[in-house]
Amino acid sequence: MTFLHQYPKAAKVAKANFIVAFIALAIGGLFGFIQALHRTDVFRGFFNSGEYYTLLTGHGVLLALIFTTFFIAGLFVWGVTRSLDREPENMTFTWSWFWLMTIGLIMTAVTILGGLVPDSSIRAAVLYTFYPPLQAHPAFYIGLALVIVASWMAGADWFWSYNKWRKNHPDERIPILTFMALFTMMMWYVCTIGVAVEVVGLLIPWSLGWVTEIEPLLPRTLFWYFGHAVVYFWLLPAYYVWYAILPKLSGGRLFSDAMTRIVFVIFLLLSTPVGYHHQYADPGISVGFKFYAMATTMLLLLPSLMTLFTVVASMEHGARQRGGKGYLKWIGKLPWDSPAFVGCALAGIMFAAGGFSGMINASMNINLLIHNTIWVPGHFHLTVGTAVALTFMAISYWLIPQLTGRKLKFKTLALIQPYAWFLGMTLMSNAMHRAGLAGVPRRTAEPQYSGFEFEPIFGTMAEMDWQIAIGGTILTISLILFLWVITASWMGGEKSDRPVDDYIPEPLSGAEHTPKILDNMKLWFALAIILVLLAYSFPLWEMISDGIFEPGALPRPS
Amino acid sequence: MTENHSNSDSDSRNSSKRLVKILVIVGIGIPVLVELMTLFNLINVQIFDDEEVQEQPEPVAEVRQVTEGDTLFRDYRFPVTIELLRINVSAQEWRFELGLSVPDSVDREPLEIELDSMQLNSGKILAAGRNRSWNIQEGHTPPRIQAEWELPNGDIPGTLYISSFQQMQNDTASRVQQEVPLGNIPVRYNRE
Amino acid sequence: MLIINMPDETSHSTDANSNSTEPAKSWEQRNPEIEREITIDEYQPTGTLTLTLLYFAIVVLMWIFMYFVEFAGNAPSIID
Amino acid sequence: MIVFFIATVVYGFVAMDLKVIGNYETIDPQNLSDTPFGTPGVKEVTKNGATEYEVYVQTLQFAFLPGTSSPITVPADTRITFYITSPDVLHGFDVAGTNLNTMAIPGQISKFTTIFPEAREYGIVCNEYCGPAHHIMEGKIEVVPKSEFDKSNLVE
Repeated sequence: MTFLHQYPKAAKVAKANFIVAFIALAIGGLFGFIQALHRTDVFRGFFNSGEYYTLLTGHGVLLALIFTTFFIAGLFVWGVTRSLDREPENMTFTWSWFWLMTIGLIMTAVTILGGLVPDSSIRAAVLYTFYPPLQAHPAFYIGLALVIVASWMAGADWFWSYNKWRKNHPDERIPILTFMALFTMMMWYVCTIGVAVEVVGLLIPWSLGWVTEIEPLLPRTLFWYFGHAVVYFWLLPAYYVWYAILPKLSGGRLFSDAMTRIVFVIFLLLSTPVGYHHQYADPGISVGFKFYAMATTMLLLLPSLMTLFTVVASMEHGARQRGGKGYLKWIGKLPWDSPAFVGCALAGIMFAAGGFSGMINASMNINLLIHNTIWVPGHFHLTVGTAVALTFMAISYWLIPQLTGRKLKFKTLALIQPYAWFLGMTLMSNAMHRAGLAGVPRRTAEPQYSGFEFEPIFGTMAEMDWQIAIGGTILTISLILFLWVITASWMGGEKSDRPVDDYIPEPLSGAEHTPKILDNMKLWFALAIILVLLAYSFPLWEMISDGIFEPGALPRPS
Repeated sequence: MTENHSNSDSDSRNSSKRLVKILVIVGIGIPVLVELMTLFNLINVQIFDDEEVQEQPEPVAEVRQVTEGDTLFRDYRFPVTIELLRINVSAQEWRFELGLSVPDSVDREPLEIELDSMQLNSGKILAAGRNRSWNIQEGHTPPRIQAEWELPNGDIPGTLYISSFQQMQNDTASRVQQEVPLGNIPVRYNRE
Repeated sequence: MLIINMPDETSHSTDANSNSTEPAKSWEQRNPEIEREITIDEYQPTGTLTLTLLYFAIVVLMWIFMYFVEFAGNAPSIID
Repeated sequence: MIVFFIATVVYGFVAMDLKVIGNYETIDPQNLSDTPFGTPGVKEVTKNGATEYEVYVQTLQFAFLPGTSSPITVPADTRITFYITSPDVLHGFDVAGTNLNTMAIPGQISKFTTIFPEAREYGIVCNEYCGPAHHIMEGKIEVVPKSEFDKSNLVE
């Protein structure tokens, strides 16, 4: 018996979410490949430099917002259903959030792709940060709003299941797979308030022409209120996999249930009041607020370092159970021939590296060295582009068989895929970081200027361009391998009652050793709100006290 | 893998072991090497090579690029001056504007100027299209020639091919073509 | 009590009538790739500690380099 | 470790003069002509008895004014205060290869002070996406030795 047979309704929902996620991944990945060749001047024949920004918007929105959100929805449907042992409460409701989210996605995608149609008036080349006064077609904003509202409904669905479960199990601890999902969603509720107010309250009326002027700093601030917490919305599901499934894939057990819960509580509390660290170079925000954001951001290192320890300790436990010895020799005993394990482990290593460049980004003044340079995409291709995306891909090798009842095909290709991703990403991101130190900007079609040349610390610009292009090509090959393996297994894999060993062993140190207060969701949610109010109420008031749309700027088409 | 209970013979087991070895060496070894080289180079350049002034290689002598105010057909009887060179961006359009002026002496002799084609930075060639030829004759002379092209959004002209049919010094009429490598073209947003 | 996938486990168990929340055999005992089971009391994550300290050392050294050499030596800077 | 990181940042901020910009003043982006940004360029001021310079820059789609069609010329080893704002959309003002890096936001004024240690040319890059020709938006700063600084190009 596998998940598909036990929970056929939930399996169908999870599969639908994964299909959308993988289509978004395929298109977004293709755009990324074209960009890698375009901006490095290796090949510019696909699109011209104006259309580059349409592709860039598509790459960002499809991967960072659509692929992640749909994959996370599928993953949580799987986890919540399984750990509570209940199908979703009401399938009409469940399918309605799925379809609402899909409609929103289609509206947004159509406005973006409209930019590639000659003479089209439907455009949305505003990048995934959509800073006004650059203005996109109203359907772009409405679609985004629908995606967010639908994701709220998805969260409500899981809380609904949890409440029903609680009635039958009044004294039990929240199962850890549900605990992590619910805390991630609470964090999501807190942080999406910002972008919802921005999109619904400011941008939709403005893009429809009901108001003409907009104050650019306010929406930008509201965006970043959401914009950094959203990275934790991507990251926490990766942590979810690392805590819940990776220990078992390594041959061991989760080291500590208590650590896991503490980490998720801290993320709920601190993810949102850090947004100003994206605005260190902005005028109109006092240094004091920037400093506060730096302090909270740095505190967020703590749960990530705790995760590093707990997850590595769980893997080490597995390695030692498999016969590993010594201080470091045990690493060789890990299952380096299992695609799901290798993907998660390499993603974790990349995250450790990305953590370092993240510390630079987060530190108020050194941030100016690399602010808005290609160092920043170099950083987040390590974190969201690998730690998250590679984990999602890897765990698909383990989840898809459970959801389809079919065995994985082409295991050799599946095994090559994460190694190829790791290699490609190292090459690409290494060169991006180095180019960023030389001052090469991000978000540009042609980083070559006529009046001056960049001076890299060592190496040459041409060499870095080639490294980015080669890395991007290897990544594309890896992506094709992934999509091929998944499609082939999904359509033609051998049917089996038990295509994978899907048993998850209990933690070494279980929930009985975990303080009960960690399960008190109301308490932590309230504290999270208070911290947000502390961080944001005063500066936001400062911005809107002279009028919400003042000082106003006129819209510019994208 | 744990789910793999197959009784695979030792051959395939060995070959899969070899594959993992290769993957680890290529997939993890090369990345580690790249990072170590980066670290070494960074520290080497910043800490040990501080006094060394990097000799910038002489830029390769570039073709002189033509900008506003420059003169075409300089060695001929009727030089043509570029008076306007800009790209106007508006809501849906990306419009290249070119303005040329000819000397007053054209009054006495006929002059023909033709814009042949244009190569964009993306590599595309735009043919001249309609109304790209001016016959400037005695009497009704526009002192200034203005032409506009609608370009694909985001593309910038790189080279202009322009020809002039004019009286040469020895009183024969002849067609001369000039290839004009365009330098920085200002791009401005234009609010209608 | 934390129950993860208990229905799956019991259904898979050879003893179908077993109602116990713990499987008859632990996961480790059923898994052919696992040589020995290690309990919480005998497990010392020394390797993890080694790796973590190594990582910390690298990060701190890189930080000092980035901050005081790359950044502070990159004048002009915003001084006011 | 976390404390150490924050401590280095504070040390750099306080002891090594590595600052970031803060809140200055707001401005009506549709009406810059009545402000000092109406005549953008380099101005001479006297502060605490010393000669300093102020530079008013507009960032627009797709040029720095001044900076793009003519370089911003300033003397070395002198305090220079930049005032930057945008009449249209968000832009970046990054002096390539240095720590001078700030956003230009319509309605806000970015103000920072710096000293250029040597006479040389610097490139200015717009590092925030500002429209379909974003990649051609560049400018130049020409730093000349203090003794050779020509004051005839200053604006009032």
